[in-house]
Amino acid sequence: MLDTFFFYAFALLTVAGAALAVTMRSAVHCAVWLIASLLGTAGLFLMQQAEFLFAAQIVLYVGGIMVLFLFVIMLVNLEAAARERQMRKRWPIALAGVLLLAAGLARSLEEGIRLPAPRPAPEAAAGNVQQIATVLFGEYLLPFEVASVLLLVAIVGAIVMAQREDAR
Amino acid sequence: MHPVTLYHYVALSAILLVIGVFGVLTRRNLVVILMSIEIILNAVNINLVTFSRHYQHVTGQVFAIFIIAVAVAEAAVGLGILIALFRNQETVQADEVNLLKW
Amino acid sequence: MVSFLDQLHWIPLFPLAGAALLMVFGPMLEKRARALIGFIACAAVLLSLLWSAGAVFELSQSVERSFEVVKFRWEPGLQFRLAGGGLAHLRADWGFLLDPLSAVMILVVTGISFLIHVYATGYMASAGGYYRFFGYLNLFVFFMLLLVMANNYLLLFAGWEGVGLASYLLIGFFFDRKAAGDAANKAFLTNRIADAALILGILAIFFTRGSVRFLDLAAGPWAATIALLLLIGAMGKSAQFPFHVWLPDAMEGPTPVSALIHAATMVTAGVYLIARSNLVFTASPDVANLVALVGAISAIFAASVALAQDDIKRVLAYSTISQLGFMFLALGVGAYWVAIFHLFTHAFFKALLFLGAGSIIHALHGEHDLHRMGGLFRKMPVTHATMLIGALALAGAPGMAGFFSKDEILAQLYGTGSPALYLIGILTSLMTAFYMWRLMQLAFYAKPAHAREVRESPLSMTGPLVVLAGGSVIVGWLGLPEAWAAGPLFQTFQNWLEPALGPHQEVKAGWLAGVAVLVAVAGIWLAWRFHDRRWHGPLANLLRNHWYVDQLYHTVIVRGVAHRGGYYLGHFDRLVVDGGVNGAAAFTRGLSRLSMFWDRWVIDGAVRAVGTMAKMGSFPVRFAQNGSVQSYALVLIAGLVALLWFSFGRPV
Amino acid sequence: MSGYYTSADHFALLPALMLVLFGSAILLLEFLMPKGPARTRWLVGFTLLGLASAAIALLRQHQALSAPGSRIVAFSGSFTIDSFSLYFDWLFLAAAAIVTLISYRYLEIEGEHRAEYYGLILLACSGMFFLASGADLITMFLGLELMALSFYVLVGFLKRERRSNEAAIKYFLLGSFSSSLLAYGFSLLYGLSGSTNLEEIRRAIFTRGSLDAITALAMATILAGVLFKVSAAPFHMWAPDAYAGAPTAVTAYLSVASQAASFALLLRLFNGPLSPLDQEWRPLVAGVAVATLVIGNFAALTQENVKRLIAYSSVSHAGYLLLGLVAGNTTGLRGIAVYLAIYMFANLGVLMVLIAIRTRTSGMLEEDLSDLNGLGARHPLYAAAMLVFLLSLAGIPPTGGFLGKYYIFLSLLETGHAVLAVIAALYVAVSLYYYFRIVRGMYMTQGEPGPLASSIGMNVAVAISGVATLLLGLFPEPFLRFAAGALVR
Repeated sequence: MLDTFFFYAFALLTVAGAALAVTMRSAVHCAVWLIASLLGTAGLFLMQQAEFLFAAQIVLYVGGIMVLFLFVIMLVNLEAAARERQMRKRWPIALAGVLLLAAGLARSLEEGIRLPAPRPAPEAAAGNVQQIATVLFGEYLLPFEVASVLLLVAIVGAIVMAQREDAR
Repeated sequence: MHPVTLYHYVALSAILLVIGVFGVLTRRNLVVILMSIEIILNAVNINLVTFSRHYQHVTGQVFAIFIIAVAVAEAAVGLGILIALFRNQETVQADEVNLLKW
Repeated sequence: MVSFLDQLHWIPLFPLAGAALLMVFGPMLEKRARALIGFIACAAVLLSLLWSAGAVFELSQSVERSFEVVKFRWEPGLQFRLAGGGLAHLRADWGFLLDPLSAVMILVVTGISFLIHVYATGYMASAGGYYRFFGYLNLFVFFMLLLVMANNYLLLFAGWEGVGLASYLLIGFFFDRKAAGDAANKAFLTNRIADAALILGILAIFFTRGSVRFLDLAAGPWAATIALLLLIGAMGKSAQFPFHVWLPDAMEGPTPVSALIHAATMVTAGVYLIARSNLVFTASPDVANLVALVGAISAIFAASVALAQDDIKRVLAYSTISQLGFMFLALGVGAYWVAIFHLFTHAFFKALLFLGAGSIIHALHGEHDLHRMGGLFRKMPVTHATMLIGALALAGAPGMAGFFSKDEILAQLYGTGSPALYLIGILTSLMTAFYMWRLMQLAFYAKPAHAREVRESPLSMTGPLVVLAGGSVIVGWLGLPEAWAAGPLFQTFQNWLEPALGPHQEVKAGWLAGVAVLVAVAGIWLAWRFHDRRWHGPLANLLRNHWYVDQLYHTVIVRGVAHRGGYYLGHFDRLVVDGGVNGAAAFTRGLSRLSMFWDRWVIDGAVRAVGTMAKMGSFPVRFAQNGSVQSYALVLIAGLVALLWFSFGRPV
Repeated sequence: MSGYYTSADHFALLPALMLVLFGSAILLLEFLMPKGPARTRWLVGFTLLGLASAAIALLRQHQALSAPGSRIVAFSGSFTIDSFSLYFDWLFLAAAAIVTLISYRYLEIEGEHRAEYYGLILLACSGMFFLASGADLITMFLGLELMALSFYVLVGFLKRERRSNEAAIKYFLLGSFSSSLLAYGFSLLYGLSGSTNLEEIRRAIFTRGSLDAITALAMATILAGVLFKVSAAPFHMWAPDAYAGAPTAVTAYLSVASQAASFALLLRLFNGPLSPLDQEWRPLVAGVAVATLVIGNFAALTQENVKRLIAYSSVSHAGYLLLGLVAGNTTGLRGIAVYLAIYMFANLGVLMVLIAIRTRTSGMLEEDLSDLNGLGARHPLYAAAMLVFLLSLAGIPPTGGFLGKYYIFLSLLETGHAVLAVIAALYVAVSLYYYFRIVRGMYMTQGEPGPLASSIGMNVAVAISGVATLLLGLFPEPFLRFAAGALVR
């Protein structure tokens, strides 16, 4: 019962935060509501016993990405942009497209989701973090390394793009 | 109240996906469009964690970690491009960027 | 001793080497040793001609009348499942085939090419880009030889597209004239549509028979489909109705090019293709009838248009379409060897006529309008004499090459029992004789309509004319009906081709030749009588003005009429006196104008309309690309939604 | 549990590792080298060295896999080296090498000669390696992102150019949007099977049997994401803008290497996990392919900007390649492999000639058709090479382009898609029109003489591409044998 309550509470926070994040006028407000939405998601992760992801969500997403966003918002001085029109002129057409997509998603989900039964779980001897570590550095060692290269590219890319011309 | 099932989570994820797509399609502000893409990735993560719970292993969670890494990388590069654009054009409105067409 | 037959692949390699040499060293030679350029080009083709002659001679001495040389495997021989369910290895080689059919073709190609190369050294002497011209010309000869010597359809297709490319480059050679570039594009694109059918036909051959080798071809399944697709491909290259629109425009190219590519060799590739694939055509009578129909329409239609042309090269261009129509007629009624025979004789006299026309144009410094020539027969005796032979050959004067081949076609048409086709053939012959003699009259015998100093062309140009004129007289004697003159020499042609194209059937009706002669004489007489008449009257003027809205011709006509107005007024009485006969002539002219109207506005217009519509179709697609990134995202989502709903929609 | 880095893993990873190492090292190297013109030459040399060492490692893998059907499975099954991945890896390396050769003078002219450019070229190439060898959703997704992120930056590399900025932001937004949709599809695939391994997913979907609605959703989102990457209509709209705004050398890289890598992804997914659903996706892909042919060809007809024209022509080529997937049999897959390689050389060739005629004075990034006027007289050899490339793109024998189309058509006939074959053949005729607008400009129009930005690297690249395009058409047998093994196990 408590679970149900928390689910709906976090779900509400997630959805409402996301909805406000795409509709608020000021980009700063959008960012703040997105943070709220991400926090809600973090709560949902916690409810599903994904403690590591819960932490990662808060530290990486909320702490890292959103701060980056806020920095950029300040840098490009969006408050001037906030006084302009926020929606595209032809947004109703876009809305129609989105509704069709939503209808498609609803159609997909209305049949219910039939999943194969989980295999008998191995002894959950270790905690969530330890399990993740085992899988991450075992089965997914290669993706882990690729991710590091990916972040290298991101750093290089961000520097190349954001660097001022007179710096060199 | 119904008990919360996997279905609820997937439906929640689908709602977030729709919200994200809506944001991408309608907002003029490029930064907000970027945020909308983050919302879609968040929807993906909810899916992954939910299925991971169902199968009682952590593969999905590991996948979600990688999705977060990708989101970080995309945000960094995207914002970098945005700043370069802003320096040249003094705008972050999507529909004012239309030199290339036809 | 070198066996020419074993080293068959050298025949196309000589011109290729020539083209490569000219392309690489040409810019250097152009400044220092212009003569060397012409020499390299001619030598390359001459070597190829000698090699061909040697190979054909060896072939004639051997018992086996078909000889294949395979140099490289082109395709690796992958497994492939056929229509019938069997497995086959996809295979095509760089292989060359010499059999009686390709022997005739290579002799025509190398022989005529050599003469035209020699002629071009004189004709193009003062043109810029000399090395490019000969480089392209050698390249063309290479591709044409590839086309006729290939041992499989795929390699034939490579040559087929290659000649198209070379023709494109040569038509557009004088690119400072915008019309030249347009004509080049038009020729290539029109052909390309037909080529799409050809490649599908080749794929279908492979798909049903498991091989694209000519020697493996059998009637088999899908014969009608294959025959139809090949026919469409052939119609494009051989400029048959309604794909003919490119050929008259292709006359923008230099005249030697018109003679070589657009009269003697490339345009006959379609005839060659059908003759080569005769088994599938024989197996599908409906398509064979269609071939005859296409030929009949092209023959009579193009001949009627030629009646009223004022540009000397256009008369010859339409005449070419008409004669190719004759060849298709012969193919359609199953007389394959006759079609090849006519191809052979036609190559001589049509090349001759074009080169003669080129000689006149050269002498008159680029004048194409027949009404501005005249009186040349004294000033250009060699050109006149040879053109006269060519014209008589084309008109079908007895004893000339064209007479025998055309008469044979008419006989075959009669023999297969289709009086309509025979009648069309006769009518076309009449028109042919008329427009040819009209050309001769206007160019040589009419009063000079120019005040230029005219000189006979140099030996490099007249030499080939003489050789071709000789050919136009004698080559017809190689394919006589047995009823006229039996003897190994007189039936050389049909006997030679028998192993490749099957036994020939002779139509025994001696009076047919009489009719043909009568028709030819009638045509020439009519032309002699009425060549310079213009039909006057309100209706004619109205029609004329209406039909000549076309800008290109408008200026020519207006100037022409103003120039000759007084001359015609002086002859008014004669016009009245001859009113009755004149009416008939006027009717013919009207018909011709109508054909031309149809051609220029309806057929050509349709081609243009298709092009314009395609371009119009381009704009909506491009304007959807409106530059807004979110519109793109919206289209993307629309695509996703469509994919999603389509996948729901399928029965689960 | 083999969770550690074994020697087999090392052997499998080595080519990609080389690219990563050299790609990172070149970023550091920049600070160690003296400034001046010598530096730029060192950068090019170092990049080529990196590619060469990757090639050597790849060659060793090639030898190890000489037996037909053999493969190396590494990293707990998330990375596979087989003939498929080897084939694509060679393509990527060749493309990267040629792009490096043609970039030198271009970047000089633009004044953006920096080590990051070459680093990103190498890192993007390593991403393609992971993409082609990935046997696991996560590896493939990360490889895809690695490649895509590098390209976002490369497209915007001329950051003082508005067009380059714009191309980058558009490509980035649409690319990450479609990636997120793809990720959504991947999450569903994982949900439906409980695994990220392609083979296990295939089994799970196979046992599900019929297509239920949630599987349809997964299939549709993945289709949309992947079709975006291969620029198939209606997901193609990023391509013309990104191609037109990007530095031309990057356009070349994007149009061939990224396209090939995306096809590797497409084939891995649709012949792997989604193969049990082929009855469902085949008509969808067929529809998309026809739409792609129509839109690509029609939009190209009236283009005046050569890079946009090439972009639309690339879209239409994607249509042919998709038709090979629709046929889906051995011939079709071989056709795709052959087509991709031949298309690569021809398209690179066209764009490199465009770079060669670029001068410092021409200023804007715009490459008009009229810029090519009179090239036949200005530089006959470049013009002849361009002619060969265009003939190949138009599919005219005996250039290589003909063979690619020939295989695709044959595969369509073989699988009973005669109507599609006819449509495809007709569009070949249409495409000729716009390719020959370029030819006409070169050979039948008077142009202004001007200096050409040729360099040794450029001449080498033109020679390689030209000879490859011709040889692939004239004597394709060795190559076809090599390609034949690539896509069929």
